[in-house]
Amino acid sequence: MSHPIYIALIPLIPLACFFILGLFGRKYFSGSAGVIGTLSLLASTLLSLITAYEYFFVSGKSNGVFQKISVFKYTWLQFSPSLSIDMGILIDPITVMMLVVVTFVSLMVHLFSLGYMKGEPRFATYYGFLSLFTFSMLGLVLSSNIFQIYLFWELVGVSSFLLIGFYFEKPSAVAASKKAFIVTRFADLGFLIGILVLSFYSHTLDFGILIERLTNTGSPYLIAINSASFLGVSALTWALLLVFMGGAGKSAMFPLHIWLPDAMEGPTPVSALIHAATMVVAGVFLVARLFPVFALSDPEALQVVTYTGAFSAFFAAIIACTQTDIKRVLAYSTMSQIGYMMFALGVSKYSGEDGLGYMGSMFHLFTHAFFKSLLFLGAGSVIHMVHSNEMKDMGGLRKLMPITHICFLIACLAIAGIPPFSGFFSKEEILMAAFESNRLVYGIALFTSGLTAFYMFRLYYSIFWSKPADTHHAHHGEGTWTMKIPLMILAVLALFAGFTPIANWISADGAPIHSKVPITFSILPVALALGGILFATRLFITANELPGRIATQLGGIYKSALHKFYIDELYLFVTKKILFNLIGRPAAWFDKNIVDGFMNLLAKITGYLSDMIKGYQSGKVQDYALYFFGGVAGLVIAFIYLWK
Amino acid sequence: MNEIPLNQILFLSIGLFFIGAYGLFTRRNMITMLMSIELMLNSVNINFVAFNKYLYPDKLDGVFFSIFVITIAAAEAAVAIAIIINLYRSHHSIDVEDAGEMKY
Amino acid sequence: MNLTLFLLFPLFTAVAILFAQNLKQIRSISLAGALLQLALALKLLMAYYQQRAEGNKSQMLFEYIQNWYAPLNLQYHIGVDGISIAMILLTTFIVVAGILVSWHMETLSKEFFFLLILLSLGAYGFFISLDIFTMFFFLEVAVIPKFLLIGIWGSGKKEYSAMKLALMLMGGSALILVGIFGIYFNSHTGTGTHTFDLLLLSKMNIPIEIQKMFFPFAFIGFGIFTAIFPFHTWVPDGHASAPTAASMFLAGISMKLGGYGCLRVATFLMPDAAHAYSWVIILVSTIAIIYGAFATMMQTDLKYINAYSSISHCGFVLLGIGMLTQTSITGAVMQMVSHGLMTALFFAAIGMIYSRTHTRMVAQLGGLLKIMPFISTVFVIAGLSSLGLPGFSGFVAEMTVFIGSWENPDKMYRLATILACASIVVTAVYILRAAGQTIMGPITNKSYDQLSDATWNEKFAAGLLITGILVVGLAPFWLINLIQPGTEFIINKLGVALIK
Amino acid sequence: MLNEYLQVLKSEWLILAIIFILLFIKVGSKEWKNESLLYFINFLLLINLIAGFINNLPGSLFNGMYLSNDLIFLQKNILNLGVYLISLIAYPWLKEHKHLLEFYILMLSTLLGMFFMISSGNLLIFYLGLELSTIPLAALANFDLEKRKSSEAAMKLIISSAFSSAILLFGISLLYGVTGSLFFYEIAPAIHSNTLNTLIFILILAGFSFKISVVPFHLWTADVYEGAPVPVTAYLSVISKSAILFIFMTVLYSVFRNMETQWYFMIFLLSVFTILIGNLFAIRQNNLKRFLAFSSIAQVGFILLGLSGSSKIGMASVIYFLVIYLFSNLAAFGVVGLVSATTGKESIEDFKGFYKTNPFLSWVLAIALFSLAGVPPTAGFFGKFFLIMAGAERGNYVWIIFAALNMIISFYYYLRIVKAIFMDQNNSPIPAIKTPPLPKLAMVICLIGTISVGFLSWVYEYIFSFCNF
Repeated sequence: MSHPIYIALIPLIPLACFFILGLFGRKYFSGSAGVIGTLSLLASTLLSLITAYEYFFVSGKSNGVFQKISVFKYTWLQFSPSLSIDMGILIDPITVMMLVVVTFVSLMVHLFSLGYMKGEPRFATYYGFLSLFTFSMLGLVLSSNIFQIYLFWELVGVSSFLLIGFYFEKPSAVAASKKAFIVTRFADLGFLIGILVLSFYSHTLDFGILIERLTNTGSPYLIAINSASFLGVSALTWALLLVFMGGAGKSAMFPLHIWLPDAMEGPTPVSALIHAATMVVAGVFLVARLFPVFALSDPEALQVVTYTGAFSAFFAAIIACTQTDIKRVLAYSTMSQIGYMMFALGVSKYSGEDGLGYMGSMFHLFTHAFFKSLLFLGAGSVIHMVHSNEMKDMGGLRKLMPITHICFLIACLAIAGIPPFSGFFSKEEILMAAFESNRLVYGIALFTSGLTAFYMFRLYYSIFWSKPADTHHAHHGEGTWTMKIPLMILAVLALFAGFTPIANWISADGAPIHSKVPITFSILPVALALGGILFATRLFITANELPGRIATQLGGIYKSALHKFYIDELYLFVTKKILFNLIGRPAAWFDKNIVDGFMNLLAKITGYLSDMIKGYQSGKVQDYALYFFGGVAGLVIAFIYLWK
Repeated sequence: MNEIPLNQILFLSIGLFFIGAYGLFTRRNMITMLMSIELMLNSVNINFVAFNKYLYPDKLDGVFFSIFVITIAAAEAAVAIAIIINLYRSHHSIDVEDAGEMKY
Repeated sequence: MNLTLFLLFPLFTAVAILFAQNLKQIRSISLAGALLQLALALKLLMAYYQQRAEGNKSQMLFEYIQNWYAPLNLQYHIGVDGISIAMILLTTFIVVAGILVSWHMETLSKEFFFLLILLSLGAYGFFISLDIFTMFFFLEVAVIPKFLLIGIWGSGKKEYSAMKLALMLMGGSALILVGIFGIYFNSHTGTGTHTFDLLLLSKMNIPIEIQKMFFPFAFIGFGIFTAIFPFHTWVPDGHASAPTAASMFLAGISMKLGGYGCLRVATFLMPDAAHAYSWVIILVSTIAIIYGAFATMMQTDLKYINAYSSISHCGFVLLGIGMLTQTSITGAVMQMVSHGLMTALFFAAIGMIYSRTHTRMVAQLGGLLKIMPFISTVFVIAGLSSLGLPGFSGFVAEMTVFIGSWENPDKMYRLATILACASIVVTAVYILRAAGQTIMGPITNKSYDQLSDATWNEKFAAGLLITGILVVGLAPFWLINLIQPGTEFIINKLGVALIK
Repeated sequence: MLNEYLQVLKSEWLILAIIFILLFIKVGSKEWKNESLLYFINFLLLINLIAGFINNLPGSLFNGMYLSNDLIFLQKNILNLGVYLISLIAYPWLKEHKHLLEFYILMLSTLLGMFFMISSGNLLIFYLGLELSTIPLAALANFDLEKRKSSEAAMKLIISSAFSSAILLFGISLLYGVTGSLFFYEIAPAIHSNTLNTLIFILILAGFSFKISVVPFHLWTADVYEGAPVPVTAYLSVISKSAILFIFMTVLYSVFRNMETQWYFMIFLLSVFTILIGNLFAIRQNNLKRFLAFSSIAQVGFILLGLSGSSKIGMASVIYFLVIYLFSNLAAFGVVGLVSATTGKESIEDFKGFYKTNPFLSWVLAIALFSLAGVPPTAGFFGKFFLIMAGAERGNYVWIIFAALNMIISFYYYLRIVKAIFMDQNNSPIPAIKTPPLPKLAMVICLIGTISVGFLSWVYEYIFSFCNF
């Protein structure tokens, strides 16, 4: 079936845009860069919508199941007869969904940035980087080859590095960008080795073949990779865990999450794009992409995914309750939501109705993209007005920025999982899946959803209520229409995205799922969410000393949560003390003094020798004659007495 | 009449040779050193003549050789003494110890 | 396609330089020569593809044999395969860039450019020659120019560095000398004479104990040129003291001579020994990779950073060779090309920065991106490509090495591969550290504000190298198709050895 | 018959003729200016050099006491070339010298002696030639009559050479005793490896080693080289060394061929010491002439390595190396001589910053040194490579490795001078020197030789074709 080439255009348009803006932007398009970027992205958004329509309604399905369709394939780097990186495009439900999400959110962000970044000296560069990021993200979701995905994976990492470090004069921004890149790079190391293992045993890098070879029981490859084991764990498990490590790094799963909060140093729209909707879910996407292998051949690895996700969700939620920087709160909530998606995948099975978790995860990914980016953009316009990230500088803003206020509220309700907002539906699916397969995880998830509601509304109140607005913000105004329109669009989506029939489209095996969540099941989580909201209302709707008192009563727990459980400090210790002081410094010293010293020593020794023997050249002719004679004598001794 | 056996003559020449060498190593005076070298050369001459006389009486190579050696020794001595004289001009001494500026 | 042109062009250029009057003429002559050379190399590439397309399966193309020293059976025997063509292309690129970078070399300009050309002449000769004697000859030709370039035009403790470099490289060639004599006197042509001819030698098989005896000499000897641990200490001082162009030539070209020699002479002619000693090679190169990377983290001088990172990167070359699989060896060659380009670019950028700010200390620089955006971008690109970012040459080369190394089933080798992979994280650390402090961050020194950005020649040079990096990084298939036929013969010889 | 005497002895006649012409000029009443005289003499030497190449008649005279073949003619031509070059570079020194004629007479008589020595087929002739080539050298060494060092050098040379020749003679006398003949072709078959013959060989070897300054018989070298006038030093280090080596090869290969195992190991031992000691001393020298002395000692070690090959290739390689060595060494001595004649400076410190003032001379010296160090593209590389190759043929890799490693040390001290010339700063460098035409000619010839001989493989093949083994 011929999916026309326009799919290839979806990533290529931003790429072209990047090159144009990157090379000539500074000179020629310093003003018009934003418009160019936005329009080009609009184009690819439309294209991806067309693709989605094509796939879901026209050509995607054959005999009731959505097919994996590889649109085209081009051999880019032939390692060996069997292994090669092919640049290809693979279309399946999740790809299509991701296409829509990425292009759409990115478009919103482009639009928003028109106002937000106005007057920035490196405006063109900014849009160039945005396009670069969009390109690599799209490339990532379209990849048909595990090495291709790794390639774009790295590109995504570097463009996020560039965007976080966009304000390069700010040392904190530079540090944050470095941190983000290095931590994810470390995770990618795992991914790379995982790829090496997989490719070695399955003799291919192509997703289709790889999955096919590693899933159907009795295939020689599967047997080989299962029989090979290291430290008592089968090679397959190792490979999948290592790949998951890469995913965990990008998706900020515990303990590789530390870069995400710092990444908030970047411009807020960037956070909305990268660290809410798109890049951070790459990990989820990766696991989903390899889901058949996980589900069919290696449940153990899937267990690890489950618990990592669940713990991260809970852990992040706790921390989120204590943070005072609004963007950090959002960051931790992101981490927590992604945790949801992860364990949803974890608890899912492959085929039929048991694939509920998979579907739920994807569904949540879909909805989360909208409300979370909405939250970030909202926060963006707040910061744009207040020029601060701290809660204490805010409060009572609902009068000053009504539109933002409403949108933000909608988003909060959505994330809290209050019907009929979009978050509700996806969360229900996930909880259902968890309930069916793993009660412990279900419990954690339930509690976490309560917490979520609580800290989101803590955030909401302390921005828009608590204390009367200090008036000197008033003259700022709420920002240009280019900033408001995206908010509104996203708000609408956050409201209604929940009604999209994802279940008919996305599932692990491609066949639609018909499970309905019973109303009775929804009561408990919704009740918890409401409870959280009420508690938050009690505490934060007006400024009072109650929160402080509770904090002091919680004492240690509160304190350690405030300090993010000292994970950063731990990392700092490892890098500074161990890598630098215990390995780097000795290595440098060793090189300077031992290795190089040895070379110099040789030279010195030669010098000493020549000084030692200089006496023989005494300048007395009689000595010379004597040595001459000695030479003769020596030869005589050597060759007459010692000979043979 | 009974004549001196060859090996005794060789003893003599070798003795002479080493005496000359010893003189060369030990005497400070350059002229004396030259004389010691003459001793060594003479021991060589004795060798030649003796070998010629005892081993190869029908040929005269050895004798001729010794004559040439004597001649050349003379020439050598002449040049050497000239040099020593010139050295004396600059050093005001013919003690070999004094002519040891260049070393190491 | 007459390969001797690759010797004649530089020769004529050098002679012409001697007769030139002033800097203008000198540099334009050398640039013209270098560009001709570049064109010639591209033509060679085309001709090569054409030959292969016509189904020419022979190992070496455009061969030419001329008896030189008949009594000793030494020949002037030249010819190229994909590997040498890749190296020649690399050389031409760097030569052009190097000449452009040293466009305003006022002091003793005539000698400077003359020596540069002489150095490149040595490299070309080395890459095209198929007779070990001529190979050795050209290898040594390159030594003196290095010494003089560093010692006369260098900076810092230049005399010390120059002497150290010259002596250590001389030590390398001393070992090589022993190695190749070992090969020569154990080669038996039918007629009772010995031969230095690579192709003939590759047909014979030297007894294994002889191989075991002389392989170390040849390999370590060539290895010293490509900074094999622990004989790498000439690299940091040498590169740091050298003038920009010389650093580019050193790291870009002359370190590649070693790798090429290790592959072409040591491994290709003594396969059994290569198998026997591969674990040593792996060990040493892994140490070099890791330890070089960590040593780099501690450096404070930009040139030292790049020099140490070169040690780490050349470790990949040796690793690839030591793994003895076709993919890994191909990767090693790609890594040579890529490292040559990117390290040259890096040195060029450092040189540009140094010529303006007059310091190379990371601590004293900062915020250059605001002052000199172009140079900073070049710097960042060089950095990113050296930490193996996709789209740049480093990525494809390193990945090929990794994939190839993993094909070697030995557990310990796997471990080495994993460690080598780990180094890319450390690489990221030190590259970002350097970039973060020099390029980004607040401007440390107010006097930098009125510094100028790159001039046209610098832009051109950087542009050329970046093009090279991108062409390799974005379209690696042509390079790998170029190299693979060459490595195939080597791997076949190794395979035969394995079976025996 | 007479014609044969004329032709076979051609080279000797020519030298003799020149000597006589000079004598006549000496005794003649006409006063010559030094310059014109020098031009005239050099012209004569040039003729002599050219004449050396035309109608050479191999043959043997005095029933085998004197024999000559193509190889020997070639060797004589090499020596002629060397003498010609030396007399060219001696120009600045002799310009003011009042005993110029004596210089040439003495030098040419030593050359005559060498010719006889080279083509001797009999120990007597050999001995005569040897002495004739030694004794006048001592006088030459003393040629700066007023200099203390000069006369000291002469004294050391004459005494130690007398001693060495005494030892040599003792050996010869014993040899005569053993074999009963002085003719090489009779001695050779009569020698078998037994204790006495070993002793004889050791004594004779010592005599030769002294002349080519092999450790431990080398100690006179440095002092004499330092004290003697530069051209004489050059003569010592190039001409007399080559001559002795030529005859040494014949003696080793033909006379003592039955004792090959012994002499191989002796030469192995001596060469190892020679290379090492020469290098170690060369590192620490400050006077250029003294430095060149020690470096030449190290070179001899390499020559011995090539010599040990004892094959056609070994022979050819040694001669080839000597040709190259002649060019490079004379180039170096040319510069040193010019500088010391005009400024009297001879130490390495003085040469700091030399390049700033005298680029041409610096390049000549540098290239000469590179060639001595054996670095391509200079010819020295080929010379050394073939020497080691010839030695390696025997498969004694310990020796090869040792030599190769010592090349690093030698590389160091040659580069040290290059460094001084090109890199070191000096606020009072040697002023710019105007090179007179004759030395310039010599340097250009040497330069061309140093660079081109390596690439012109026919030179090697030409030599090779004469090597009859």
